[in-house]
Amino acid sequence: MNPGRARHELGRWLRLALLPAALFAVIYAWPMVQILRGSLNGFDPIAGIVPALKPDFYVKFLTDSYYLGVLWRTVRLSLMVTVVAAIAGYPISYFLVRSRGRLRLLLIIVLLVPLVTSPVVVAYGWLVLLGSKGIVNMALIALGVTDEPIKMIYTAFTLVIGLVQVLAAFMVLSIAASLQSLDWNLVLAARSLGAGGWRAFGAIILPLSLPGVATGCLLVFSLSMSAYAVPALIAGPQVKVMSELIYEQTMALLNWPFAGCMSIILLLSTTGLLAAVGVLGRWQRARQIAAAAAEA
Amino acid sequence: MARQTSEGVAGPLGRLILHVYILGAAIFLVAPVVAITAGSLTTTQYVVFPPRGLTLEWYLRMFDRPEMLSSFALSLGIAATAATIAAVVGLVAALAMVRHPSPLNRLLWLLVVSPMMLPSVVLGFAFLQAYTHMGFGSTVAGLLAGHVVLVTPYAVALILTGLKSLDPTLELAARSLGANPGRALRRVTLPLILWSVAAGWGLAFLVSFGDAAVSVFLNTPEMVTLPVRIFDALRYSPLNPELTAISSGLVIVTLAVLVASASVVRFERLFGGRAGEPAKTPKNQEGRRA
Amino acid sequence: MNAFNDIGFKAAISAAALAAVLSVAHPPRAEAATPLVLACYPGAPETFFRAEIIPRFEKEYDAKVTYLTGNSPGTIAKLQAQKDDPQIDVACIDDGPLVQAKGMGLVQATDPAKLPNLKEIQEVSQFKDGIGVGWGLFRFGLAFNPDEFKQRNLPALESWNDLARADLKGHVVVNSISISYTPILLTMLARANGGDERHIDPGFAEMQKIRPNVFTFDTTADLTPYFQQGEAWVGVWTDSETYSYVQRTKFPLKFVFPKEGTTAIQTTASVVKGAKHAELAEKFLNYLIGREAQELMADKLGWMPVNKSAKLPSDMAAIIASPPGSGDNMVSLDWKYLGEQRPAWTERWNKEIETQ
Amino acid sequence: MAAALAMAPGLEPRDGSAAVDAEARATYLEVRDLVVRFGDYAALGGVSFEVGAGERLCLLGPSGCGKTTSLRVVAGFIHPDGGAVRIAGRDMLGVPPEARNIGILFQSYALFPHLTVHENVAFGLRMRNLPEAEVRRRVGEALELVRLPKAGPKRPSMLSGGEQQRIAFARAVVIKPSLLLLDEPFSNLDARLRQEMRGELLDLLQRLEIATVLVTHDQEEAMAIADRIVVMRAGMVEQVGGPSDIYERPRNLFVARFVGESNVFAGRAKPGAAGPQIDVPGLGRLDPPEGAGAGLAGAVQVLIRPEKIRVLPRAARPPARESYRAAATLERLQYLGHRTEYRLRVGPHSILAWRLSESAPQLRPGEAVTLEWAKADTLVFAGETAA
Repeated sequence: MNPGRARHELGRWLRLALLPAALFAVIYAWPMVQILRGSLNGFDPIAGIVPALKPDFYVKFLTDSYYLGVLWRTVRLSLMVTVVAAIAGYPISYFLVRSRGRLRLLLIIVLLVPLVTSPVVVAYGWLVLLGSKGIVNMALIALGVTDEPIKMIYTAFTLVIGLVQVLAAFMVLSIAASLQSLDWNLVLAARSLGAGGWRAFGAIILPLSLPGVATGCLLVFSLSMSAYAVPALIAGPQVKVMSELIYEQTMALLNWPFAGCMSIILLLSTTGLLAAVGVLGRWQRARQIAAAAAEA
Repeated sequence: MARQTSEGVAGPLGRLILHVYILGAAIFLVAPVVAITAGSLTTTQYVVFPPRGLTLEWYLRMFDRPEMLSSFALSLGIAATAATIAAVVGLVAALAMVRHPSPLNRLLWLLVVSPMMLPSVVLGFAFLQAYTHMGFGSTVAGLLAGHVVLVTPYAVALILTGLKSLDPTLELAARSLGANPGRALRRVTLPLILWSVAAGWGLAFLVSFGDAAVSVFLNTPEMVTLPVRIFDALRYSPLNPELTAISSGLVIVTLAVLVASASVVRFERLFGGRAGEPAKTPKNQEGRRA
Repeated sequence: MNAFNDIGFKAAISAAALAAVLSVAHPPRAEAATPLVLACYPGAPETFFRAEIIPRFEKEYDAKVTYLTGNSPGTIAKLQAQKDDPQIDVACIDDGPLVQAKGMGLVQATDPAKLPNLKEIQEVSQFKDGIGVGWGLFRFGLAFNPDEFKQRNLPALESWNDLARADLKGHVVVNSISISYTPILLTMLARANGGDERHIDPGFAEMQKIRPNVFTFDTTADLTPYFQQGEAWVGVWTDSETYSYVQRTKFPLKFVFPKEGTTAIQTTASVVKGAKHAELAEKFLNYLIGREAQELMADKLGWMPVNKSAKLPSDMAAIIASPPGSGDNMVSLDWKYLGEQRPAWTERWNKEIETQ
Repeated sequence: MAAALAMAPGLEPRDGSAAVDAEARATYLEVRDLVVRFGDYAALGGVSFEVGAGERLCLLGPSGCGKTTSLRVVAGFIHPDGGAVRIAGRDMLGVPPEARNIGILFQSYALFPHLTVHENVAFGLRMRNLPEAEVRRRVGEALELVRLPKAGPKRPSMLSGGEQQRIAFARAVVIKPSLLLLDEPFSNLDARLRQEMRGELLDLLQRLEIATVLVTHDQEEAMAIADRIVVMRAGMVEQVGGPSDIYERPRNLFVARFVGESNVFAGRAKPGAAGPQIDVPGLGRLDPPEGAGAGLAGAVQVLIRPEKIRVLPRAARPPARESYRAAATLERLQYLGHRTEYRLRVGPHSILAWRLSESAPQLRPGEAVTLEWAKADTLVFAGETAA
C-alpha cells in the first residue's frame, strides 16, 4: 500500500474512531492510567498511600501461591460458567428464535429478570429456596431422598449456578442473534440430502451459529472474571475470587495501590486469555485453509 | 419466510424434551426473584417464604418515600442518556472497526470493551479519583460519564455482531446508485442493523439502570440512583418487606417498560441478525424443492 | 461533509446538551441559611437523620443540611479525592477506619471548648487527639435465636469459645474479614484464650476450631436473613443492631455478652480538614452528642447512646442480657495497633479461615 | 502474423493485438496501468484495457486474478496505488462512487432487504432527487423491461433467484448509467437458470447499448456475452481479444488452457534451417508450418484442441495436406447427444477428441484408429511445464 493511500485509509478510520477514542481516553483510559500509576505506590495501614514507584505489590501477588491460587480459581470458575452457560443457553436460544410473539417476549423477560434485580435480593431468594429450611430441602426430605438438609448454598457450585443465572441473558441473546440470521433453507437442504435432525444440527446449525456463541462466551467470560456481587453474596467469601480480594483491599483496608495492582493483573489475565483464544482460533483456521489448499 | 416451512431438527420427542427443558430453565431463572416477591407480600415485618398472610401494604408504602421515587426518575434518566451515548459510541466505533481495517482497531476495541472486564468497584473508585481531579467528580456529568463507560461494552459487542453479519456490498450498492456515505448509512446500513443497535441500547439501559457499584462512588447529595438507595438500604438496615417490595417493584416496573416498548418496537425481533439475510437466501433452491 | 463524522459530532453536541440540561435541573440552592454538608451512613441511619436530627438542628441553628450517603471507606475515598477542595463538612466514619482518615490527614481536631456536651459522654467516645467524637455505641456479643435453642435444649451461651461448641455445627454466622467486626472478634477470641491483640495466635487457633461450625462468612454486615431462614442460631453481632432489628420487626432474637468481656466500636463524626463551614460543623457535633439527639437515637434507631444522661428504651433489658458494668468487662482496644495489623490479619484470615 | 502458431510471450510486443480489435469503436472507458497493493500482496500489477461506447468487455480469469479488484477500482470502491481510470475522457480518480453514474449488478445482487422491489429500483432515482412522478414512471419502465411489472410491492426475499437478479439489473440500469458493471452475475443461479438468464441478459444489453464490463471466471459466459475478453492472471493482463481470438489464437499456454479444453504434450524444439523441428515423445515430429515458430529452442508445450482432432478408421484415406497423423487406440467412447467424445491412447498419451455426433464415425472401444489434425491447429508454446 502506498503511503498516500495508507494515510487516506487512516484518515477515514480516524474520522469515525476519533469520537469514541477521545471520549474513552478521557473518561476511561485516563482514570485507569491513574490506577496503574497508583498501583506502584506504597501503602501504610495508618498513613495510607506512600508515594513510590515500585512494583512491590506485583511481586507480592506473583510470588504468593495464595494469590495465584485465587487468580487460578477465578479463571477456572469463569471458564466453567462460560461453558455451562453456552451449553445450557444454546437450547434456549434455539427455542427463542423458533418461537414467536408473546411466548418469545415472555422468555426474553424471564431472561432479563435476574439481570435487573438487585443481587442482594437474588441472593436472599436463593437462600430462601436452597437453604436448609428452603423448599428444595423440604421437598427432598419429604420425598425421603435425604434425612438431613443438604448444604446447597455458599459453595463453589452456587457460584457457578448464580453467575449462570445472572449472565444467561448475554449468552442466549448472542446465540439467538446468529441463529436468527441463519438460512434455515440450509437445514432443509441438509435434511433433504438425508441428514437426520441431529446430523443437520451438527453439520449446519452449530457451525453457522459459532460467531454468536463466541460473542456470548466473550461477554459471559469477561463478566464472570469481574463479577463481585454474585460471588460475595451467593457463594460466600470462602470461595474467594479476584474481585472479592480487590473489594476487600479497596473498601475494608483502603489499600488502593494493592487493589489497583490486582485490578491490572485481572484485566491483563482476561484480555490475555481472550487474545490467546483468538490467536488459537486464527491458527486453527489457517491450518484448515492450508490443509484444504494442500488437498486441492 | 422459509423458516415457517422448515421442520427444525428435533422430532416430536425432541420437541417435548426441549419444551420441558425451557420450562425448567425459566423456573430456574425467576425462582429466587419470585420467592422474594411472594415473600414480600407477607404481613410480618420481615420477609418469609412462604409469606404469612397476604398484604400489598409494603408496595403501597413505596409511594410514601419520595426519595425512592425521585431516585427512580433519576435512574431512568441516567440509564436512557447513558444507553443513548453508548449506542452512538458503539455504532461509530463498530463502523470504524468493520469498515476500515486498521491495526489500531484492536486498541479501539480494547478501549471500549475492556471496562466489562474490571470489577465495578475498581471502575467506581478510579472514576471518583480521576473525575474529581478533572473537576466533574460530583456532578451529573461525572455520574453519566461513569455509566457510559460501564455500559458501552454491551452496546459495542451487540452492534459489532450486527454490523459484521451485514453484507457489505449493500452499502456499496447504495453508493453506486448515487448515495453519498451519509445517505448510504442512513438509508441502508442503519435500517438494517437497527435491531442490533436497539438491542445494544436495551442491554446498556438495563445494565446502567441496575448498577449500584459504580454509582455509589459518583453519587452526590442530590443524586442517588435507585439501585444505590436499595443497595444501601439493604446493607445498612435489616432486610424488610418494604425494601424487597421496592426492589421487586422495580423489577416489575422495569419489565413493564420493556413490555410497553416491546409492543411499540416489536421487541421480539430486537436482536439483530436479520440484516442482509434475504440477499444471502437466494430462492433458487425452490426449484429443487418442488 | 462526511456524514459519519457528522453523526458523531451531533451526538457529542446532544450528549453535552443533555448533561447541561440535567445539571441545570439541580441548580445550587440560593439560601440564606448556612449550608452544611454531612457525609453519613445510608439506610436506616439516613432515614433517622432526615426525619429526626436534621430538621431539629436546622431550626435551632438556622442551617441547611445536605446529606450525602456513603459507608466509611466510600466517604474516605471521597475525602481523599476532594482533599484540595473539600465539599464535605462533617464525615461520619466508623472508629476503625477513622484512624486511617486521621493518618491520611483528612479530618481535623475540634477545640473541646466548642463541644460543651463532651462532658456528658462516655470516656471511650472522647478521643485523646481531639479529632472527632463517638456518637453511637455498638458493643460486641452473641445474638441468638432463643426458639432454636429451646427446641433443641441447647445450653445457654456464656463464652466466646461457645462458638466452637459441637452442638452448633453449621449454624454459626461470622462476618467476613472485610467487615470491620472481624478483627475485633479475633482479639476477643485471643483474650478469651490467654492472648490479646498483640498476641493474636490464640485467636486464630480458636477461630480454626469455630470454622467447621460456620454456616457462612457474611459480607453484608446484615445477619438477619440467616436468622430468618433458620440457618443461623448464633451470630457474632452488636447490641445496637440486635435491638434495632428486634424493635423494628419483632423477630425473636436475644443478645448476650460473653463472660470474658466485650468491646465496642463506635460511629464517629469529625470535622473535615479545611471544611468550608467548620464552625457550624462543630455545632453539629455538639448537638449530635447532646441528650436530645442521643435519646432520639436510642428510641428511633435503637442504637446505644454515648451520652451517659440519656434514658434507655424500657424494652431494651428484655432483649439485651444485662449489659456488663461500665468498667471491668469493657475492654478498650488500641485502634492504631489494630489498624496497623489489619492487613496482615486479613491476609492470614484469608489463607487460614476463609478457605474451603 | 501467421494464424497458425501463437508464440510464447516475450517474442513479440505485448499490446500488439488489442489495438486491432478496438478500431471500430471510440474508446469510452479507459483503464491505464492500474496498480493496487494490499500490504505486500500486489492485487493488480499494471492492468490496462479500454471499452468502446456500447461495447461489452469481459474480464476473465481464475479467482484471485484481480478481475473483481479492477471492477471495484472502476466503480470507485478502491483507490488504486497507481494508474488511471477515465470515462469519456474524464479522469475518475478522486471521484467518489456516487458521482460516477455507474450501474453495478452485484454477485449477491445486494438488493436492500428492508425495501420493497419498487423502493429498491427507485433508490438510485431518489438519490438523484427526481420528481416522484418520474421516479414512478421510470421504475415502471424498468420493471417492464425485466418483465416483472407486478413485482413492485414485494420484498426481495419473496422473489426467486432469477427474479432477484432481474430486479437487481433493473435497479442498475434505471439510473441510465454511463457504464454497467456486472460482477459474476450468474454464479448464484443453478445451471438451467444460468443458461436462460444469460440469453436474457444479452438481449437486454444489446437493446440498451450501454458500455458494459462483465467479470466472470466462466469462459463460456464470457464468450457468450462479451464483444472482447481480457484474460487476467495474478494481477496482470494475459491477453485481450475477441472471443475467437482468445480461443483460436491464445497468446500463451495459460490462456489456452483456461479457455476451453485441450490436449497438451511436452516436447523439445531444435532450431533447423526451415524453422524449428519439434519432437514430442510418443507423437513423433510436429514441425510448425513454414515461417512460424522462429527462434523456438529447448522445452516446448504442444497444444491441440479436442474438436480439431479427426478420428478416422485406420488408414481410411490418404492424409490431408498440411496435417499430422498419429496411430491410436480408442479407449472409451461417450455419446453426449449433439457430440461424441473419444478418449484415445497414443503411446504414453491419453488424448481427448470430440466430433459432432452426426458426423462421428461408428467405432468400438479397443479399435485401432488414426488421428489427424491440421498443422494450423497445432499450437506450440515455449516452456517447461503447463503453468
